[in-house]
Amino acid sequence: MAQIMELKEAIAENVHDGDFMALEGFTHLIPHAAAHEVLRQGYKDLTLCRMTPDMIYDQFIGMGRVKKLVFSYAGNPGVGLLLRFRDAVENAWPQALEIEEHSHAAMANAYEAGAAGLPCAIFRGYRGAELAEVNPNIKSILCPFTGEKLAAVPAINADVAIIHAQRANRAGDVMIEGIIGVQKEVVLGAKRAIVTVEEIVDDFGDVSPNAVILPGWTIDAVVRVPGGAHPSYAHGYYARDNAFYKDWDRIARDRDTFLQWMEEHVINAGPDAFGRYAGKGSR
Amino acid sequence: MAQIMELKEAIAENVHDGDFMALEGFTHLIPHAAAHEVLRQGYKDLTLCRMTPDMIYDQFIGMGRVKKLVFSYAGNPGVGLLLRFRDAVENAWPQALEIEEHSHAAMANAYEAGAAGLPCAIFRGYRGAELAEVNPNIKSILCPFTGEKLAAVPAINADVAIIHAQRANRAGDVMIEGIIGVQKEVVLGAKRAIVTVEEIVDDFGDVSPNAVILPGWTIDAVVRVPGGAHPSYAHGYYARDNAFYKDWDRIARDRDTFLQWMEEHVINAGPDAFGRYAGKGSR
Amino acid sequence: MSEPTLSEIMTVTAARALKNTDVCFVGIGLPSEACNLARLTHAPDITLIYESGTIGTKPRVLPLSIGDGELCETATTTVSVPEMFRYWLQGGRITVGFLSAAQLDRFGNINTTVIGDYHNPKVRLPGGGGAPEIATSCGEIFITLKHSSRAFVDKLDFFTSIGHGDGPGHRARLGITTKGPTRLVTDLCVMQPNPDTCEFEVTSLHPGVSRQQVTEATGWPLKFANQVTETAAPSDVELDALRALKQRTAEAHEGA
Amino acid sequence: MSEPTLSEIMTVTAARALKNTDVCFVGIGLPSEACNLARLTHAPDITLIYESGTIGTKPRVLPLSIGDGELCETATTTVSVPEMFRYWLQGGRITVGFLSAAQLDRFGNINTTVIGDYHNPKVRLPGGGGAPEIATSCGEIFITLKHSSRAFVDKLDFFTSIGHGDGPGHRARLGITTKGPTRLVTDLCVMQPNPDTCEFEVTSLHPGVSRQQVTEATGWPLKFANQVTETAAPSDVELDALRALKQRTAEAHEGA
Repeated sequence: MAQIMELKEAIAENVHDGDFMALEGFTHLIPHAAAHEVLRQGYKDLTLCRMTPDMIYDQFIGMGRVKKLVFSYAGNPGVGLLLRFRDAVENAWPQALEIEEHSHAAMANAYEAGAAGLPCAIFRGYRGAELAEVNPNIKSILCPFTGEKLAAVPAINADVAIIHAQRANRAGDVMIEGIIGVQKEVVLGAKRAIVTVEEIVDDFGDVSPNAVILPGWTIDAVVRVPGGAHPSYAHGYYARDNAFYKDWDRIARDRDTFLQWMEEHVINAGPDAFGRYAGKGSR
Repeated sequence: MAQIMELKEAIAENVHDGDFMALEGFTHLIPHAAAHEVLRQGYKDLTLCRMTPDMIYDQFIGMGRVKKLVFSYAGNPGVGLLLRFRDAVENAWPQALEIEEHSHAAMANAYEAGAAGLPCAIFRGYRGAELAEVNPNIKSILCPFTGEKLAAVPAINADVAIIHAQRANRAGDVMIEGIIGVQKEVVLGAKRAIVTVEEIVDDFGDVSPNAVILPGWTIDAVVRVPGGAHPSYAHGYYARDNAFYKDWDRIARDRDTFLQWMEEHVINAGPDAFGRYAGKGSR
Repeated sequence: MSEPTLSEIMTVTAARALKNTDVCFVGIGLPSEACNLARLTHAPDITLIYESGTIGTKPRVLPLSIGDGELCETATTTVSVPEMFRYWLQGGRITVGFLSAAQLDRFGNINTTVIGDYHNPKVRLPGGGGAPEIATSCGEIFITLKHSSRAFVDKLDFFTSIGHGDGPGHRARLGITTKGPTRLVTDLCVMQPNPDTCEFEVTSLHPGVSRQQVTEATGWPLKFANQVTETAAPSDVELDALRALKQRTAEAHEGA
Repeated sequence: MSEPTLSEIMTVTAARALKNTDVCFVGIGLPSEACNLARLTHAPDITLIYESGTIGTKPRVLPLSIGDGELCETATTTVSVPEMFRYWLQGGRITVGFLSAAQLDRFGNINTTVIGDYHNPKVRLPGGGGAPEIATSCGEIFITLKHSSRAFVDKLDFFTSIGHGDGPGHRARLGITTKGPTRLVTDLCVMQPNPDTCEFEVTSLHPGVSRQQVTEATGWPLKFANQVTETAAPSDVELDALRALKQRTAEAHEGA
């Protein structure tokens, strides 16, 4: 049952060293503020799972908190490579990084299977793709009706899932709108779930009966963090800060620049820093 | 690409004798007007597929149009048994009826697999259930990661799907709201799809970006039939006619009463007969 | 207020088995009546889920079907039917599945498919619907139906959904990890599975009901628990809530 | 209007390959530019789909990422990512997948994963993302990228997604029923697979480009079709639309 609480407390209660952790949001609603709090609290040996590790995991990797990364596209979307990730894979800096790499289709299906309580997902995939030869977690089954060979991957069930959403109500129900990615799946598939939101409202008002809503009893902690997705965005609240994504390429290129930036903007900052990016109704 | 057309023409162009046909709508938005037009045009030897055959298929069965029925719950929900279906199964009246029977979970998964272009669906089901012994289309696979035995059923891909929805726009995009059942899945899984709607509007206005919308290019024919779901209902338009569902028990109990009712209300009627049940905004 | 009928005692007693924190997958008919009564009395925050996709629904009147508009209009959210069966039922999120039956055996196995032979039935019933997977995916199962020797049979004509199968260990052998039927409420008594044999035995008799009455209405050699209590009578609050609910429902269904 | 650059000819030529009736799965970068140009010129009704879940999107400016807000705000509908990959891509509803590449071989196989050894890479690239299944699920594949011998290689370092594999019949042997890459547009030429060998060969040269220039920018022994035409130059309308799109995009991304 969702407790409405402060970010510090939500992370402290639900994250542990060595956790299998998934921070999701497909370009949209990436939980940057929550990620920063996890970094501040110093958790390490994490196995991080995310379709697009992106800037948010580049920070964990560059800070040496990640043992293993499960992913399907490790770029800075539209900008270029993910430079702290590169440094870890190519040079083991600041430490070696174990990787489990999939295609988007595989991970989307694996999250779906995780939410559905199945041990694995099947799909028509990986045909002629070399990943199937380097990742032992890609197997296959034969359709018992047609004999067709289909790819199989294990379901994703994180120890803790963290997402960002637009709104929660007082009961802790969470509503998500726009590019909804795998938000529902990662929460329903996880043992524990934290949701940061732009606003907590009395009720959602006159929304569609089919609005994407996670009932409060599927969530452990709901935290109000206005602007908490920045530099990602919140549909209906504020736009993606594309200029910042471009700038990340410069920040992450050099180890010292990166560490200084992290010290100043993450380690010595707090969730309030995100407040200035919040903006109801702006794009 | 959806053509906006008249009901008569939509059915004539897309339905054929012997088709594997699925008219869906889980209690809500059942396409009764379209079903009546199919009956009027006299198609026979149909294989009918539907989770809850309900009154709508009771009519096809009683009129002798059905060769085979694929289903998971053949009752008059909340009222009792489905009497024309019973008469066909128990007494082969007016003709023998072949059946393929599943659980709801199996059929929901099979529709999902049909939409997803897979040959089969897997799920944790049918454990200790005798249906698995009488239905050869229930098989199993072993999870290649855990060894767990999971049930498998073939995907459902109808020759023609028919659904009812609230609204279409001029481009033939269709919007569905409320209890959405397997509407999206049956359309995306079918070779051809017909959608009857309460209204055709210029645009959907300010709806959620995640509203359930089937783009026009996934549909063959869109037909305006106000009240076309009666005695089922259309969320936001008119309520379920529960009294009529109760009355169906009386109508369908006797073969002659049934045939007379069909003659009067279906064979010698037209889609306009549904207009009087339409009602924007009423429940 | 008039005395409660046995039917009313059945519904009230079934409702009492539900907790405020339960997430309940609701079958239509008697289960729906009991679940909504629980919500309107001691369990206001109970989450009721109907297989039509409606989650956290709070209908003012009882739905006739599993997908009446009222269920959607009062729900927290409404999802597609595939999502309902995949994420919510199979996902293991349901604490209690509440079922009824046409035939039931001593192990809580259920038949709602046929009377007679499957391929040549005497009476063709509706079939399982959601029951086969409800019976295995929910944390535990409550069953409610009226007592009669036609319903409480020695041997099922068809095995629609599993209860305790042929007894201890059967569920586990099939890879089922949930509890199965833990409580059966009829219009005569409450029954619970014997911890050693898994066979349903009477644990409480409704006020004024005799052992003989129950035994005669049961098609198998009925057993009674070592301690058989009397079912606590419905309170005025419960009875009032139930009668008002049924009254509202009758009016709404006539007026439709 | 100033003369078109080779980059502009590339985008215009890539855009022309798309039809008004196509349903196109759009990769970010050059493919997105070409697809939106097609939509803004000769193919106003083309359906553009981005893997973020946005279906029928009509962005006013080019998105920087695959999930910019503009894509959702202008879409017919936005679905979840699992639904996107299951119902829309795997469901066989896409006529054209439009990809780019880091490395490409003569059979249109693509590498976007690593330069060097997978387990000990010289350069770790982003990886496949949606490409492995886009390459096999779409009706056909168009590819666009700039010509260079570093990109057009004799042998891929990693086989991220399949084109024609090792030649005729390879896709069929893997159970793939779609066409694979049918068209490759670079900043120097247009290439199409030879119907007998499946090897990409030059079918048209952009205005002012010589055979030698293309051969030198290609890392495998390049072949030319029997008939090599000159790529039709961009029209003023096309060029105008492209330049305005890029101008709007630059302004929007700076201002963000």
